[in-house]
Amino acid sequence: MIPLSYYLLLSGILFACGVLGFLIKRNIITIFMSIELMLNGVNLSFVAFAAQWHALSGQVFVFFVMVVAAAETAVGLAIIIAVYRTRETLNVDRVNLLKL
Amino acid sequence: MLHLILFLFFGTICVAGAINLLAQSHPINSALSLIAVMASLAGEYLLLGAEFVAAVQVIVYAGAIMVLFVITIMLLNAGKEERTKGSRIAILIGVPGVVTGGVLVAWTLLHRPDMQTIPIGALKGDPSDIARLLFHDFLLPFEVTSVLILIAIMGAVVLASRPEAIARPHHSTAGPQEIRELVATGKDRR
Amino acid sequence: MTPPTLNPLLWTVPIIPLLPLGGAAINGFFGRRSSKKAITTVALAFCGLAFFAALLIAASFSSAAAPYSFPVAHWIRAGNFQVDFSFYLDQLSLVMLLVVTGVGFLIHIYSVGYMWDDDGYYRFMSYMNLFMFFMLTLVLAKNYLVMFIGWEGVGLASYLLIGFWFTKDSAASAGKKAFIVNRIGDFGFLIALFLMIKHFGSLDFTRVFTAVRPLSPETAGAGLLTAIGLLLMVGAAGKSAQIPLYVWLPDAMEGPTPVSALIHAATMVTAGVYMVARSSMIFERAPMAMMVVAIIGTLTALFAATIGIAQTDIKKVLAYSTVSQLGYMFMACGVGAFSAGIFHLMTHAFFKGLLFLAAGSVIHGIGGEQDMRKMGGLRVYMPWTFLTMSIATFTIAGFPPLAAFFSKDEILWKAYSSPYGSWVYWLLGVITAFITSFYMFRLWFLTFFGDYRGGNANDAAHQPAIAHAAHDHSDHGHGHGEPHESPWVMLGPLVILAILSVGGGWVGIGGHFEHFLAPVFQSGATVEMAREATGEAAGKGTETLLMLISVGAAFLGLYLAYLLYQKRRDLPAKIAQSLGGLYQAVANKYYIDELYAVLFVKPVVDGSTTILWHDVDQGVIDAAVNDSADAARHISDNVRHMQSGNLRSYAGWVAAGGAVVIAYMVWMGVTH
Amino acid sequence: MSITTFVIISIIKSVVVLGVLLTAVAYSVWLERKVSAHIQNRWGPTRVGPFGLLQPLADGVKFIFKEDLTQPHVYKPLYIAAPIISLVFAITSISVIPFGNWVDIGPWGTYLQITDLNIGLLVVLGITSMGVYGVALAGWSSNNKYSLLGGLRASAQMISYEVSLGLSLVGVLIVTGSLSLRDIVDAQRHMHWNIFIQPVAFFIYLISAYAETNRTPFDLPEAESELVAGYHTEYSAMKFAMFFMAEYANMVTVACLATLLFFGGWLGPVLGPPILQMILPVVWFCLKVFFFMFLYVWVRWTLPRFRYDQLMAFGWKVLLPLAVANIVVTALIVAWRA
Repeated sequence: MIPLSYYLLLSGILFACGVLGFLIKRNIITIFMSIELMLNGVNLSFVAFAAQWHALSGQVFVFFVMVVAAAETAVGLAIIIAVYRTRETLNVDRVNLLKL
Repeated sequence: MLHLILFLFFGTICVAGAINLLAQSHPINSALSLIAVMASLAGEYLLLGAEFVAAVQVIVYAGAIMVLFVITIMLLNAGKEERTKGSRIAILIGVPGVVTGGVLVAWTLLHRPDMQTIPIGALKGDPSDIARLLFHDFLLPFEVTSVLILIAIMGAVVLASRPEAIARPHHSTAGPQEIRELVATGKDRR
Repeated sequence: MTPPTLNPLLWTVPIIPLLPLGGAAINGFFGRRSSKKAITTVALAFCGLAFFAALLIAASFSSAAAPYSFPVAHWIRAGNFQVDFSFYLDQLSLVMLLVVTGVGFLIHIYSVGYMWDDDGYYRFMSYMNLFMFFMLTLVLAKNYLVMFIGWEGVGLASYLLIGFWFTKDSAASAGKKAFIVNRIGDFGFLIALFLMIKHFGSLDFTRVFTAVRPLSPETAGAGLLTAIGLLLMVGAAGKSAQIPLYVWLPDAMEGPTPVSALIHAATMVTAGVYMVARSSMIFERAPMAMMVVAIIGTLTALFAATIGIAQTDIKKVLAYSTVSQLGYMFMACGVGAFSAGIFHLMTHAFFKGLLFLAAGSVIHGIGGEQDMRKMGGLRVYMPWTFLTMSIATFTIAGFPPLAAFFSKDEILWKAYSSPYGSWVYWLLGVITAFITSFYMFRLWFLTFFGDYRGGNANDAAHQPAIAHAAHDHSDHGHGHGEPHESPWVMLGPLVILAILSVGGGWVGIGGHFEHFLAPVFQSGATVEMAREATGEAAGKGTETLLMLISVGAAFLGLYLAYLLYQKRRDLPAKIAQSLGGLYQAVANKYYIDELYAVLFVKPVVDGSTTILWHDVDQGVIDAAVNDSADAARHISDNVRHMQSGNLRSYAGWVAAGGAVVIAYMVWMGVTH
Repeated sequence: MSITTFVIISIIKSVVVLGVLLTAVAYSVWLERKVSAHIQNRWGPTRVGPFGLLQPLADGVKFIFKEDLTQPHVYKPLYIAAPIISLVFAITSISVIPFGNWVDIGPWGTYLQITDLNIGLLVVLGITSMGVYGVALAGWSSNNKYSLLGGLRASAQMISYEVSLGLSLVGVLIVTGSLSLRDIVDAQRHMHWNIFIQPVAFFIYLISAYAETNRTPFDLPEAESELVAGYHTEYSAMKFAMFFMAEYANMVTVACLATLLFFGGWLGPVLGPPILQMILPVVWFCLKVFFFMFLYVWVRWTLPRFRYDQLMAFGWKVLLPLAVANIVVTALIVAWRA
């Protein structure tokens, strides 16, 4: 018997780590991984809340999140490959032409 | 008690993996630590009773998505990331923002009086029940996501296939060339 | 309220105003490309049709059934206040209808000849038709608001036509002057309308009058009615060029002569008189206002007449005489003799139109020259013009049995006899009559007698450029300044108007005209009674006496003019010398324009320039606009750097924003 | 039963199963060598022990005593971790495999299975899917173009065929309606083996399984003729042995899965005294698994190797549509029955 808030806290930590990764990492692929990390944190909170409210739909949502994550990964990685082909770098700081 | 121990066990792996993801400079290490995070998250799901979710988490996330990451890293032969000073804002504004937000959320969570405690395996995510939900109540979203997947596949194929592979020869050289010129004009910070 | 047994012909009334409008539209839109013949056909056809329709209506008009009303459309429906777009026909409107369409049609014909060589011919015709439309709307209106439309519309047409030769500064500024001065009058008129709406809840003539009828000078409503009356009089003074708003009319002579004839002599300027007469119900119950009207009319008549003495520009003389004649009409209205006023309005339309057309013919004949000192002896060159002009001159001077004799005499008699009148009005009126006949014969002698003083065209070189140009390459070939008779298309109207000027007054014999208009003017009855009361005592004797006196005044004027400008041509200069300052004052129109310039124009202009333009517009409004634009540019110049193209910077902003949102939510959760 | 006995029994079961599995792995190597020799008309190992039965021991000793070379240019942590990952996941997947029915040992009784999860099948799939990392990381970390190519091929091929493998199982799941391997087996009583009900699914599963385990004709990752030895080119001695064992352990797992899903697991004629009744199911199970192992070897020495593009084309353009069609047909039939 542990309070639900622990799970939520864990998910929050994971999410925060994801955001931090987004902020401090330079490698596009790593940044993309941090996005996945955020998604996982959200999934955990989904499942936790499902346990709290005894609503299985919370777990079903996780599947949708996973599907979206998979699709996003496929497209995102393809984009990364295309970017690498054109810019020959994976460093986001060097991929900054889209500005005023 | 057992619950708390297991939770802490998996939780520590999770947090350690997440932090390692940030700490590691080589993407492949980050990827592996992320895999560790996902595997231990599957353990958390098991603790919450969502066994099916846990299995799918392992199969889809750890087994498929992360493999894609690893393959990409191997394909592009990504090396250690270079420590460029690209953005002060991210450090000066973003990080404090994240920290404050996280602290606030943690404070609220810990100071909530009516936060109930849950037993181990609180809600049994039986595959058949989930299937019933998924194919009865959430049928339309399910179909929509399937369409989404299809579109994503096509998009990925189009994007990743080499320009000359797609029948657009005039498109093959122009784009990269001019971008290289832009790079050559010293637009990028070094 | 239209009886079913209404003569079908009367249903053409709503059509009448639309006819000139159609002509104006066609000429205005397609005139530029169509031939002058086509333009002429259209303009004359629509205008003539209107006149024809007016004649038919007059034929089928029965005083028994009058007044008729013709609802056209709902216009404003706001709660219990409603204004409909509807027309109204009674004896008064009928008279106005006939005058406007008739004289207007003649002047249209005339202007075909006069304006033929002008480049803006189609423009001119279109404007004229437009004016006809608005004037007819004015006279046929069933309520004050529709009347106001016509009122403003004729103002617009007048502005367009005065400034017709807009490349000439004087013309353009004259147009502006007329417009602005009229705005002052409209200001009064509008406030009067608001007062009516507030207190009578309607603008419809019948409703307002039924609401006014029970009121009497003794009752509390008097103050209100006085106020309304005075405000209406302000409007009328503006439109009809009465003191103190007459200053625009002389300048309006910058327009082509047909315009002066149609708008500034025959029709538009009389709109004020018409409006006052139409509002007789209100004025009768506001004796104060009546007195003001009478005084203003009398003073204007005398004042303008004196100015007329010293003018050398032929059209200016006629303009001031117009002002003075309008003063007569207001005098009539002021003493409650509305029918007399309208009578004089009609005859004035005839002879003053004739005068202007004749003057125009003269100007046309000698190549655009307007200065009488450069004329003279023209009777040999242009006999027809001389003939008609003479008739007009004798008419306005008030020689029996010409038209103006009857109308002016009527007015003078009413001014003397009516309960509202007094012998002062009569005396000033007679003096004015004397001066009128003097300056008119002065004009007559200067123009047609003696020998031609107007050298050749080179002397006329300083004349209005456009008019000059318009006449230079005309086929009449008077480039060498040889005076010549005008074409018949111009002389025809002159002759017709001359006939009218002679016979137009006879309808007034025995008070037929007055009886015809009686149902419109309740005062008709009262004045009848007044005549029974006072008149019988004085009896025919007094009337004839007064009549003889005024005729004598006319003859005196004639003799004096003959003496000064025919026999002893050296005298005027001497007199001017001896009079000195006075003469200068009169010659310069008593410096009224300069006075106004100092009193009103200059302050307004300076204030607008310094305060409104430099301080308010440039200092506040423009500054605000420009500064805000600059601020936007500077801010965005700085904010622009947020879009560094660096993904992580964006993520940083997003994270910060998320933190703010979380903080807000937590705070809300804590406080609530 | 109390927690302690549960723990004790679990430990015993794990140890036994591990020992059995490793032995099976070792002797499947011996089996392969024998069979391939006989297919090629040779004798195969004969010296060490009767029929060379002790050959696996000799191999093990040899592996242990070989020098363990570690090239300087490899990325060390992953280079070392890779074989361990492969072996661990390969062996772990056996933990949910039931290889016998309920047995009574004195006062206690237990299922012949380390643990029975009602999502056992998914667990197996998940663990095997994790196995790909071993190969991929090995190929990448040993900084060698052959290894890299092998690793890329391996991972791509495994992912591709994992899809059709999973889909082929869906048909079975629709029929049996459970994810627990035990239930699946119980659903196949009275010779209602899924091989008869889901033949298409079976063949798809078999082919995908070969690809999953990188066996001929899908052994592209270690194609000797092209990529020296593929992802384990740089490995030697025990590390190499780990890959080796992992491969055969995977083969065993897949064989067990095939047995359980399509051939009725331990079901078979049971007769005789109780002790025999306890043994026989295990015997049946082992026989069926042995058949599959033999099939593996047989196929390996019979069929030639695919070309890589053919491999991918086959996986995506033939197997996947087939599996989907199979699912649709099965679902329709079940719905029609119900």
